[in-house]
Amino acid sequence: MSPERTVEELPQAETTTATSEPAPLEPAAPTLGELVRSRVKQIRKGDVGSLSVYLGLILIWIVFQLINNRFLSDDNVHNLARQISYGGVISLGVVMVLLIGEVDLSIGSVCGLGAAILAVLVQNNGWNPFLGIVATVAAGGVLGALQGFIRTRLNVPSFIVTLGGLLLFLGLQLRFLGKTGTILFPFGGTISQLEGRSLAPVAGYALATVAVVCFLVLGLISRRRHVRSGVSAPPLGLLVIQVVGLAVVLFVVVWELNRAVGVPLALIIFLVLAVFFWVLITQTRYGQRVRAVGGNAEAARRAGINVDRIRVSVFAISGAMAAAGGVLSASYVGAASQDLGGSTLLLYSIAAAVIGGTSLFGGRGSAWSAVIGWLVIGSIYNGMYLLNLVSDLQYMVIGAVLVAAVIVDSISRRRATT
Amino acid sequence: MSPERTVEELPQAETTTATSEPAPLEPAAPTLGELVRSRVKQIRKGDVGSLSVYLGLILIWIVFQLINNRFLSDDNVHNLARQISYGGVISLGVVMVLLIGEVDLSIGSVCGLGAAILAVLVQNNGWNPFLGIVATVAAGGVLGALQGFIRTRLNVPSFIVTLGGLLLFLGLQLRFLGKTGTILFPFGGTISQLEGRSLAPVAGYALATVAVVCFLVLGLISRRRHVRSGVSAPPLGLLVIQVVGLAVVLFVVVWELNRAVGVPLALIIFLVLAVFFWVLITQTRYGQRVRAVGGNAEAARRAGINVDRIRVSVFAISGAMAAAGGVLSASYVGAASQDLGGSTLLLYSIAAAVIGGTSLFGGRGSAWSAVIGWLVIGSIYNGMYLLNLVSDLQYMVIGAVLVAAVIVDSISRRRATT
Amino acid sequence: AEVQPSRSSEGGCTIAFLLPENTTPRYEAKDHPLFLDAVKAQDSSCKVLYFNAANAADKQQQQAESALAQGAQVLVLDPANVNSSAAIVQEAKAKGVPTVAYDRTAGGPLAYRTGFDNVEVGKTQANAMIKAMQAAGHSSGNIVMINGAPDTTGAFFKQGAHEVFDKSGYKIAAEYDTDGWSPTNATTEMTQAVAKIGAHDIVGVYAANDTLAGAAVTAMRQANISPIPPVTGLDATDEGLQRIVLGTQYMTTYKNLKAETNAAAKVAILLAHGKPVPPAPMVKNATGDDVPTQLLPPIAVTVDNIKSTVIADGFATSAEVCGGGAADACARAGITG
Amino acid sequence: MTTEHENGQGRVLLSLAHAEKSYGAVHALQDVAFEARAGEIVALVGDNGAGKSTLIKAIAGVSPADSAQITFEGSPVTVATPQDAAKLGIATVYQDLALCDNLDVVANLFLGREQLLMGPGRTARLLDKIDMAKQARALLAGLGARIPNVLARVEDLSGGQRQAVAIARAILGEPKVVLLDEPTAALGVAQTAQVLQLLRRLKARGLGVVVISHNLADVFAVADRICVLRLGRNAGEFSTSEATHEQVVSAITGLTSSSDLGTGRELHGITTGGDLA
Amino acid sequence: MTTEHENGQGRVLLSLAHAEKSYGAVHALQDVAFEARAGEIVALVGDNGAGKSTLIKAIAGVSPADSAQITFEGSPVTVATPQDAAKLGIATVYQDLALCDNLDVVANLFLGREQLLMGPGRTARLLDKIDMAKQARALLAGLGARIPNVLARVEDLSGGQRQAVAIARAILGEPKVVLLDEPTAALGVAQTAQVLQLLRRLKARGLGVVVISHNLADVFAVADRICVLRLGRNAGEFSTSEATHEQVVSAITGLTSSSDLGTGRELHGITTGGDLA
Ligand SMILES: Nc1ncnc2c1ncn2[C@@H]1O[C@H](COP(=O)(O)OP(=O)(O)OP(=O)(O)O)[C@@H](O)[C@H]1O
Ligand SMILES: Nc1ncnc2c1ncn2[C@@H]1O[C@H](COP(=O)(O)OP(=O)(O)OP(=O)(O)O)[C@@H](O)[C@H]1O
Ligand SMILES: [Mg+2]
Ligand SMILES: [Mg+2]
Repeated sequence: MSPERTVEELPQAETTTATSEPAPLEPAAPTLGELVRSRVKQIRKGDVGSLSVYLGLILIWIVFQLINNRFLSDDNVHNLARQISYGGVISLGVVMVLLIGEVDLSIGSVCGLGAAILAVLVQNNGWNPFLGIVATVAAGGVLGALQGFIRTRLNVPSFIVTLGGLLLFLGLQLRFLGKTGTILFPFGGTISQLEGRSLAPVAGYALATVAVVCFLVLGLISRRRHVRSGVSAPPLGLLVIQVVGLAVVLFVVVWELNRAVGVPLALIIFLVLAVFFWVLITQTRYGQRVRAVGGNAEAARRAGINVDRIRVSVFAISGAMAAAGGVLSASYVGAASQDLGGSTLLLYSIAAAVIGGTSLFGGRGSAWSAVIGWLVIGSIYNGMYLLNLVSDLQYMVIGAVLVAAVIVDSISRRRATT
Repeated sequence: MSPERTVEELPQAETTTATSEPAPLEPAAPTLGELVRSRVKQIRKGDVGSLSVYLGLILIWIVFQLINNRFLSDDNVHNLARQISYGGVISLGVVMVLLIGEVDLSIGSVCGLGAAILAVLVQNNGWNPFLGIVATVAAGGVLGALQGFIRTRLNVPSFIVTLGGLLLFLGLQLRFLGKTGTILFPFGGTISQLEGRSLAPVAGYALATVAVVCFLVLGLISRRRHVRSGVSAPPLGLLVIQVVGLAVVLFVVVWELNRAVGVPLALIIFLVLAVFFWVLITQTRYGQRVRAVGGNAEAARRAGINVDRIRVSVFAISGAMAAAGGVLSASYVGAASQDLGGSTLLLYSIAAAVIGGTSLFGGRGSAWSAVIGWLVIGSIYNGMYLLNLVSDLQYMVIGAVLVAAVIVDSISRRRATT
Repeated sequence: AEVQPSRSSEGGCTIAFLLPENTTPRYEAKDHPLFLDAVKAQDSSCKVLYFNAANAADKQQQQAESALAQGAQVLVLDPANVNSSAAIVQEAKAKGVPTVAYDRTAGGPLAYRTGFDNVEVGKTQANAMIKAMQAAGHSSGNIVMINGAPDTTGAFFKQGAHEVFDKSGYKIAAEYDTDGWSPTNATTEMTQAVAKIGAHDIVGVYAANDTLAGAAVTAMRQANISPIPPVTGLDATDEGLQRIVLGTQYMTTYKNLKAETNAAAKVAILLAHGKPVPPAPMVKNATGDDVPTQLLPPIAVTVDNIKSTVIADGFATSAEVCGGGAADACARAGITG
Repeated sequence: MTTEHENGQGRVLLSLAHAEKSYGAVHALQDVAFEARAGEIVALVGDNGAGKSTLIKAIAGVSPADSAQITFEGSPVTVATPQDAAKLGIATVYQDLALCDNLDVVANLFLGREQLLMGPGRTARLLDKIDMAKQARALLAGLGARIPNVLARVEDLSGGQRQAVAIARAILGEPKVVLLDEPTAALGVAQTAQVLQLLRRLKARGLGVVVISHNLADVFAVADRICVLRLGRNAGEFSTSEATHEQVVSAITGLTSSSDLGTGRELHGITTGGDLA
Repeated sequence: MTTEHENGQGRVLLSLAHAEKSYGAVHALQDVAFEARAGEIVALVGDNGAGKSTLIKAIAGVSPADSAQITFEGSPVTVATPQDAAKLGIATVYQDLALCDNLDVVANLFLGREQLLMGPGRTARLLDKIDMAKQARALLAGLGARIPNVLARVEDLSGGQRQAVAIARAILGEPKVVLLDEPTAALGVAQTAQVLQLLRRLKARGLGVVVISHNLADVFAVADRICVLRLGRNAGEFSTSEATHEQVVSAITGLTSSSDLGTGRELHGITTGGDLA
């Protein structure tokens, strides 16, 4: 009896296979067409934000423009840019939290508390505004980290910890704002001028140019490294299309905003942060580990990743972004008030990320989902104001349009796959 | 070469094993001690609600009673019973939704809308109150089913669908309530007398007796079936302990409430529904399938379960329970008003289920978590109002106590395992 | 920008009417239609852009921006947040659009203000309540305060009421701020106040408006308190007036909204046409700007003067007040028949 | 043991032709044909990624083929959902087992065909947990599975215990055709033998049995017929009694003669990869 | 192939004594002792639920034993977390693979020891995706794994492809001891052979190799020593060159002599279970 024989004979046969018929480890460098197809497929899986939610967005724009032709006017686009920016910044933090499969209900409160802290520091205690902003964002980060700490060390569900945070920080916000409930940032002061300050038209174009050139150069460098390493590079055609597409979008947006007053600082902050988070999530070690924790926390732990540290850091980021959103919204309203950052902002900030394609269950999401998601929500809201509806109709229309926009997305996805 | 030999020889060896040394398929009938230990372990896993959250609850009670000795007075316990009941009914629906791993943000709005529908039917259109209640609950079920339908058919994340629902139903609520924003249920009418109506003292004791006897009889029947089937039955001692425990709790509660006005109908409705859902989830085919969908939807699908139908039905249940909660809260306030059922009620209804041990990620949860969770939240709120704190402190204390209660739970769990 | 809000090029005028919230019935039920009527009556060529901020300051700011983008020539603003409204006023001014503060005051360089003195409203309520308590033979005892939302006018009412109560000899045994003016919360607040103080030891209840008063009354009736101690209110809602007739609420505070909307519409139309506003006394607002201010007096309404105030003004009809089982009581009070 | 031939053995129960399936760029099944006969064990073998699981899932209705002609007991059918397959009498053990980790062993075994109490309990759709537990014990004992407690949650079981549960699940429903995707991969020696024995019994009862395995020894031990897939295509079919081990290996790997053997570099990635030198 | 003996072969690398572990009522490890030596392949065998995976997880720090004395290279150590194990140079292939389904193959391979770009990219902790992809290709080719695209997500891979990724992951980090829990369970014939070959190479390089397998043929083919667990206890240790197949089977099943064989009812559950009659 020698059962092991069977096995013994096989190795040679098989190792030969590996040489004589090389395993198709990587197909030959894909063509442009193939790449576009597979990217589209990937996007559809909710990876880089849903492609077809753009369809819903464009539909919303067309409908509102038909109803009121001021909708796409330069002034209103300028308004829209400012209106989505503070929520957008908050949603960037939400994307990170959702990536690790957790939830942060405190962001609305941290936003409001951030505004209050800024007001107390700058208005009541005469701090330098920029120092105040840094301190506020740092405070947000600390509060977030604290919640993350409780979440991980005491193993309390994040829903409960951050619900507690929501209430606690709301209380602090009220307390900081004192009896009057509001601290004003004087009109014309640094803070109230911050988010609405617009770039000079030339500066806007210059910035867009820099962005496009950076993208092109980095793309070329990556190509060269691919080629050098013998790893099949994406086709040059794709890069060209991407660069041209980016350039067209950026310049049209800048042109439209320049027709009003110029590109508002709020939008620039939001977009720069979005790019930062995109790089963080997709290109850095940290981002990869964050996604790993969201995908399979146990596997990440077994791979030697300090899962708790990742979680705490993500909650810190979420808190910091919420506080940053608070700074921007305080600047937008010109005051820190009790009603800043409530449950509506909370729900919309999460909804934006989800609409943009980030999964609520961890591991899948993109920084762009914050941008596209807030474009959808912001456009619906902004368009609603052009309709002058009474409250009840307002709610109904927003709810219906929201669901409709996501259904358009879902249906177009289904059509493409069947 | 006959590699199959090796395998061929084994069967006999092994089948023998199965006889000569029977596989320990089921350990001998467990003793009472073993059972208690394993039940404790199971409970700790968040299955039947967290045992040690009771610890947190008792702590809360002690603290509030020390601060204000009216806290555990008969009148205030009566208040508490009524204050937790409408939210509790809503949370029962939440438990079902969480069990299948979804979320329903519309419950707050459906609650408010339910009150509005009831008011329109009964006050404005003169319907029979009980017919009106049935119609309201049915309407809630239809709205929930509709959302479930969109969720499953169009594959839109439930967060977005139900956020849309939240807004849409809020709009409908405002619309139904008309310009004045409130429709009163005249004091002394059927609706406003409903939830606060108290059972006669004797009836309260009678009800408690019936409950205990039912529990005992069913327990004995189950034991007999175990014995007949040759399946090891839980020890008789356990049943005795359970029956005595249940009897003590029920009679103390009834006695305390009878010292006030009697057991309020709201509490009876809530507890009867909780028992109903407990049976539904743990003892019926439907409940088992619901848990299967939450545990592994793909496995459930492969087992031939109509996953979509389960999902739609669960959303319908959630909607119906939210509307039922709306009926109770309308009765509590004596009016259907615009503020009934907002985002606070939404967050607390979900939080209660989570505090009670239901997982946000599907598959694990119990109807009792709604009861214990609302006891925690309701006690905090009730105590806060007795302390009469200003708003900002109120929020801070509630947030802190909430987190502290859950941390007590978590720490006691950890101590027990290490 | 292609379409600047141009003052004279269009024939008509565009007025933006920005209201703060939708929980209190008065705004969408009374202010909105009354203002539309007033504008229509005074200059039918004017278009009104209507907004409701649902209690959110940033939302109101977005609405104001939207109004400006739609070419509004004047903003009539009832601020969601009294203090932070300065940003809206300033942004509008920067675009050459004047702002009229309506009902509540606002910050920033306002062109005009019409409304009520809200601290005075609180004093009116408190004084009326003390009068009733004394009439019932209680010159001291426990009172409960159910205030409105602290970040709205509720703060001013509370301030005014406290100025009276604090030196009155009554003990404020329980006091709550009610976020969002929520009657649901108010019900629980009153329930807990009863649990705290005891059902028979409450001599009066200050409720900041009629909605809260209704909730307080419900809670007391469910606790089997009888007779109901004096309860205050505001806004002269139909339900409130009915309770006054039935005797479960002592008073409500009546703001003559018709007069208020008429005044606001008049000023807005003048400003929209680039004409000067009528003279009014200058008052400094929170940001220190001098604002021509026209304040109307609040009126305490009890069962004795319902007929001569709200009904006489056409603010409510006797049919509305006396519906739903209040007919007999109305007849007894001399409101009908 | 002897193979009996009774009730219509050899009759084609299930056949599949021209099956096609793509996952994006990966063409997982290309014009695949396959047959299962009553009273016969057919083994489906092939390299990793050859498309075996894809084929099984297509037959089971879990992820239907892009196109395929399926006939069952002679008549053409469509199998678009797992319910369709269940109605036809096709039961499947999946490679990923497809168990609900949060439920206990009994619940997993009876999922989708739960037993109800008699009398009023049936009307209320109450589960007969006691009877199911009893049956579950007997069933698992028959597979020689070492499962300490049938009320344990599946997530607490060892790999082999889980696999035993999945197999027991499949044979519970009185199927006509059983598909098993690597059913013994995680099983112990004894349990494997027991499962192979089970397959023979199923065959003897006239069922069609399809089994995927990488263990050629097992395959030769139980199968009557071997069907080979390679890179998503049919790559040969053998009768176990006639074929040799080597022929099957050749078909799996795509090397047609044994003269190619024994020349290649060994493990070239290991010897050349810098990290592993 | 010949086994070379160089750098300190036979030296005890890792030893574990008096290991205890309970899951509630289940006593999964009871006073278990175990050793891994440099340049030696030791097989860990036992029935389903015998505690093999539990033992591996205890050594890997994934779920530490309730109590145990572990020594590594002669000095006592505590392994409380996976990081501890990684620092000592212990790499593990888990039975459930422990891969992140949402990440691509490259990311999974390098998880926890990602390679960074040079220069400013390193400061910014940017990943060197291109280089990692290149290495991944080489590594997987060396295992003969058939993975169409190293940038595919792991969730889209077949069972065997996933297992190949898990194995590649373990050998990437230059470990001193490799623990493999049923590494070939889902692998094809060719890939299995390749992995067995890999184990021999690891041994030749002086690593300690611990492999769990239910396939005694494979075990006898590669292992130097066989360590048997039964019901959570040590149940014998054999040198492969001296032991017979039957002895090992006896140890696994707990039947000490072969005279017990061949008498029992076959598959009593199947023959008695009503549903299966
Ligand atoms: N959901 C999916 N998405 C994309 N590709 C897939 C998917 N499922 C399988 N594939 C691919 O299809 C091919 C066939 O996979 P399949 O699972 O059928 O292989 P298999 O023969 O069962 O292999 P193994 O023996 O390893 O289990 C593989 O290349 C695999 O990567
Ligand atoms: N997390 C857990 N909770 C409770 N019991 C567990 C847990 N993990 C394992 N067990 C039990 O411990 C025992 C040993 O399990 P283990 O996974 O070590 O077995 P194994 O030898 O690896 O078996 P297999 O060959 O089937 O993989 C089994 O009875 C199992 O049911
Ligand atoms: Mg497979
Ligand atoms: Mg194992």
